[in-house]
Amino acid sequence: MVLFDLILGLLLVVLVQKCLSVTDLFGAVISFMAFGLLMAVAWVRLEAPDIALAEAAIGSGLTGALLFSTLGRLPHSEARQPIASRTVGSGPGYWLAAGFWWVSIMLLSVAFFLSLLELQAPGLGGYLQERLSESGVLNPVTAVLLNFRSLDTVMEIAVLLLAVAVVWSLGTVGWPAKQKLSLPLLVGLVRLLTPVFLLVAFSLLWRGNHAPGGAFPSGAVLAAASILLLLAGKTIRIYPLTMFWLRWVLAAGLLVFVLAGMSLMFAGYGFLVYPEQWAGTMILIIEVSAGVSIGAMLMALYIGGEPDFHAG
Amino acid sequence: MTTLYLVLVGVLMGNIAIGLIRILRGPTVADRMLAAEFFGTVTVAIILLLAIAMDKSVYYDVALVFALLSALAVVAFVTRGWPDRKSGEQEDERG
Amino acid sequence: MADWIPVVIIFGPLLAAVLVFTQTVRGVTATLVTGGILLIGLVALGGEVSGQGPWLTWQPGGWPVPLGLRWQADFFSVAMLAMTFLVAVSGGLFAIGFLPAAMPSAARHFWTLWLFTWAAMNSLLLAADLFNIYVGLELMALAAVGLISLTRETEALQAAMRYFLVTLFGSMLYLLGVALLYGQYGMLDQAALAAVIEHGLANGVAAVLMTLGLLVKTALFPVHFWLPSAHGKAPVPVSALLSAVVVAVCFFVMYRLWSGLFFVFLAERPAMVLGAIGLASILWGGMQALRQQRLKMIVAYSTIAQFGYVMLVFPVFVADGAAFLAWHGTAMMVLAHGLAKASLFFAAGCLSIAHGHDRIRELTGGGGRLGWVWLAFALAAASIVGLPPSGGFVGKWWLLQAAVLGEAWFWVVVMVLAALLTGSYMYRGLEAAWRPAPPVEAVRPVPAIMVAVTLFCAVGSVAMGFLAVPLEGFLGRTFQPLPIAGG
Amino acid sequence: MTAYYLILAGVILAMAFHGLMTRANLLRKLMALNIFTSAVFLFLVALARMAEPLDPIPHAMVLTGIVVTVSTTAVGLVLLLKLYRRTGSLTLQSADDD
Amino acid sequence: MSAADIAGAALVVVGVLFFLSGTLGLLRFPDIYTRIHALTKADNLGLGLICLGSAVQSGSLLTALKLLLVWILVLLAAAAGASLIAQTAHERGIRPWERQE
Repeated sequence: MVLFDLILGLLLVVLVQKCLSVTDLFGAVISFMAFGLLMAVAWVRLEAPDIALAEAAIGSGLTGALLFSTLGRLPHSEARQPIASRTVGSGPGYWLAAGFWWVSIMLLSVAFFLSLLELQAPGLGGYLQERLSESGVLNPVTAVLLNFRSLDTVMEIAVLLLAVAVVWSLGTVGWPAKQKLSLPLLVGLVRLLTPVFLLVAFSLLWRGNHAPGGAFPSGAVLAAASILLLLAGKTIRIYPLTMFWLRWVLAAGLLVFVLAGMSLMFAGYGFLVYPEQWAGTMILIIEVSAGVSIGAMLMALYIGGEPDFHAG
Repeated sequence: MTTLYLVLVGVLMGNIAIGLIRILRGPTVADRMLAAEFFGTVTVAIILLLAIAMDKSVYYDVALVFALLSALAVVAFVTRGWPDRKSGEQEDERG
Repeated sequence: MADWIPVVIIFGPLLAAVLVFTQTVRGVTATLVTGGILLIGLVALGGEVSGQGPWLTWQPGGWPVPLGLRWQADFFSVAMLAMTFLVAVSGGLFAIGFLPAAMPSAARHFWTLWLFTWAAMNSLLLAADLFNIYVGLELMALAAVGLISLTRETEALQAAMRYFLVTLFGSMLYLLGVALLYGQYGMLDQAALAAVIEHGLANGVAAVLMTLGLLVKTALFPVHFWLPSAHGKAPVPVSALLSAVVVAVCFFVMYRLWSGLFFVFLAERPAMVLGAIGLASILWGGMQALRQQRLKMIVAYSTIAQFGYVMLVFPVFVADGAAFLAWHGTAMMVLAHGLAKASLFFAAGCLSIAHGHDRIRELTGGGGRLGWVWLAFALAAASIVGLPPSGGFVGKWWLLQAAVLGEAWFWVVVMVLAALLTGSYMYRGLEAAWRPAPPVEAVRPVPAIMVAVTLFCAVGSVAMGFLAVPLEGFLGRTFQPLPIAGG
Repeated sequence: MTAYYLILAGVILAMAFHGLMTRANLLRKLMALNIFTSAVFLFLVALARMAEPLDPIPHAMVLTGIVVTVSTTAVGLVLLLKLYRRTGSLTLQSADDD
Repeated sequence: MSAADIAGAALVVVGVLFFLSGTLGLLRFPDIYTRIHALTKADNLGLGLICLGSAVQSGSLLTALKLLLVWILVLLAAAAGASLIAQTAHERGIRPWERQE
């Protein structure tokens, strides 16, 4: 097992070094995606199946597609570009500041590595095992995400919705995007794969309560399915009415979560305090709505702008 | 038994290291993409072997999601990621 | 305790933002309605805090601390929530007049991002869990990036990109520190950790990393370069919110850490380092402000200088003088600075609408409505510099008293020097007011609501000086050890 | 033995920090920031594995972090494209406060 | 070490060997079209045998079917990807390698 760790660690370090220093931008992006893949292997090695699922769906799938659509719009991404930035300043002031910075960072990193020896890592695993039965779900990570620390998940879905709002504020995108080259094979492939995508997405969503899965990997797989449909040119035409529904689907996950929490508060249990007998079903409802709206939000992030249906 | 699988995983990781050379040397962008697709498949294989070595059947689902997503990366590259100089770059969005 | 108060304060603006995003409610009405609801929540919170002792805690999700999360509020957080409320509502009112004049195209997206920022700030002011603070910092940072890049001009986009990279790096440093602490004690709650933490290398490195991350976000000396361009180039109500409150909330989080979790480490050496950072920020911010040609850039650099001044509280507190006085001075100064800074940016906005630019050399004197704008600018500048009747003076005076009592003479000299420096660059902005009034047709009319809001914030900042005695009583028990959470 | 992963995370942190500071290209800076984030998450999950029994709290934290990171990266990429459309370059000119 | 284990292990070892051939092909072949051939070998047979080996080894039918699905999906992705890349490469004017006499 030690040999495996060493090789994995070496490969990760080499990929990071390649990603940051290979002259060609495209090679850097590919090294970054390979780094994502190997990180998923590291999550599997460290027995974190939920994170491996999320990394697989979001890390290598979605981030890769995002990077490619960005690179596609930068024509000279293959050209050799200067790597290091030219030194900004000159004269004693700059070197004094640079020297001060260099020394302080070295000290901090040495202290950081020394402090690693002290960490006892007590962890809350045992404490959580006792209370898991009261949480209404069997999978400990889902229990933490949706019951014990549910406030973090609410704010995280808010971050995702805010990211969509910021991307939409930055500009509009012609919809549906004109397809540059016709690929009949791609349409066939997509027709075959889409049912499997939907099957896997909803199976991940359903078993989130008792096994690794849940709202985030299933949302990411849904987003991947819709991106494939978009790339194959199979996109629906958007009218003002669909735009209205699109905004509500995007906001559904956050709204359901917050309104459920508030209704519990008004019912007297307290904000986001699930009563014992309904905990399972409420968590399932929240997870399904969150999964679907996360899929829609990640798709909106991939499109990279507010769909402008006048252009269609 | 698990040591055999771990040795095999080590060999597969060696494949990734060799594949890395193609990323650096690959003259065209498509070669680099081939190497990336190769990494995807090798990762699925590594996760399968780890699933056997650590005998946890949950990792088969991770491999399944990886297999699904490897198609997305290639398609995204071919349709959007390949910078195309001849036909120029249409302005498909109004900033 | 009333469980609904923090829920209303945090999820009020969040739900309003979602409603504005789904276009069911117009932005302006959503902001005003949220303001009304939050006013009720704040009054109730103030009553509860003054009624039931310094610390209030709530547990969303109902689980005891090491497993669940906790909200906490004391006097300082109530005062900060009130200041955030004032700046957010006045910024909203200002935007009603400013948006159609300056950037009609982006008005559609402004309100969603504005309400998201407000929700993020409120959640940070009430959060007691270290990881919850991380998610709150990310929410606030992303909303601020959206607000800065709203005008889509090249300068604004570059400022937004620079801010994006720097502030996310700061959040990551903060998260690394939190990971170290979790690795050491397996807990994420401030109070629970404060009871257990003791000297050690891992805790020291965690303290340095978390403080460095927050320093990056408060834009103090070593890592300040992003702020002038971000605050200077952003639309006016945005730079008012960013300078007055977003930076203050980051300082508030650092204040929470150093007065609770890392209070054990607040010995001689770390306090001196923090004081040195403050001193360097004062000097650098002041020098740069003297060189600026544009009014908004002067006001942006003064933010760096003022928060450098506020950092002086750590060495003064360690100098075993009147410790409580130092904390009250800091709290008062941050509050007064918030309102005054908002008013300065609003005034700069009115002037840039009137003249079409804000280069000091070509600004004209106060005539007609511009007279009121310059009056507000003068009042706010007085509060920033710390002239006697204003809130800023009371904060700085208390800090100076604490320094004198603690015989920290070096820091007394520094404070006096800082006051002089602030006075000089504020006057540079002000001297344009004495120029002759402009011919009527040369100046575009400034909407009345903008002038009213500018004046309101300036008067508010000065009025805090007159309310010093009751506020001192209200803040009196600010500095209490954190509540030992149950469970 | 998982303590080895803490050291690995530290090495990747150092490399990502160096890359973030020295690379001028904005896309590389974004990737360096993502690698820095992945290293912090590796640090957290290694801690989770070192604890006896396996501690799922860092797993939930990292899951939240991954979603936050993908949303910030998406915003960063759109901002980068807008900047490229306006200035034609992928680097930030030095702060030109006039 | 039951028979299934040994059979599974043998299949997996052969699978890994095919991966090796795929890597060498990816490295040694002169142009993109030939490299695609090498790559699909690694995908179809390499992964196929590993899936088969682990299916035999795991013993439960559900896992075997899931592994079959994994294999089919990777096959689909590799085949479609290979022809897509080849087609677009051809359109982009990448000429196949000829042996210079």
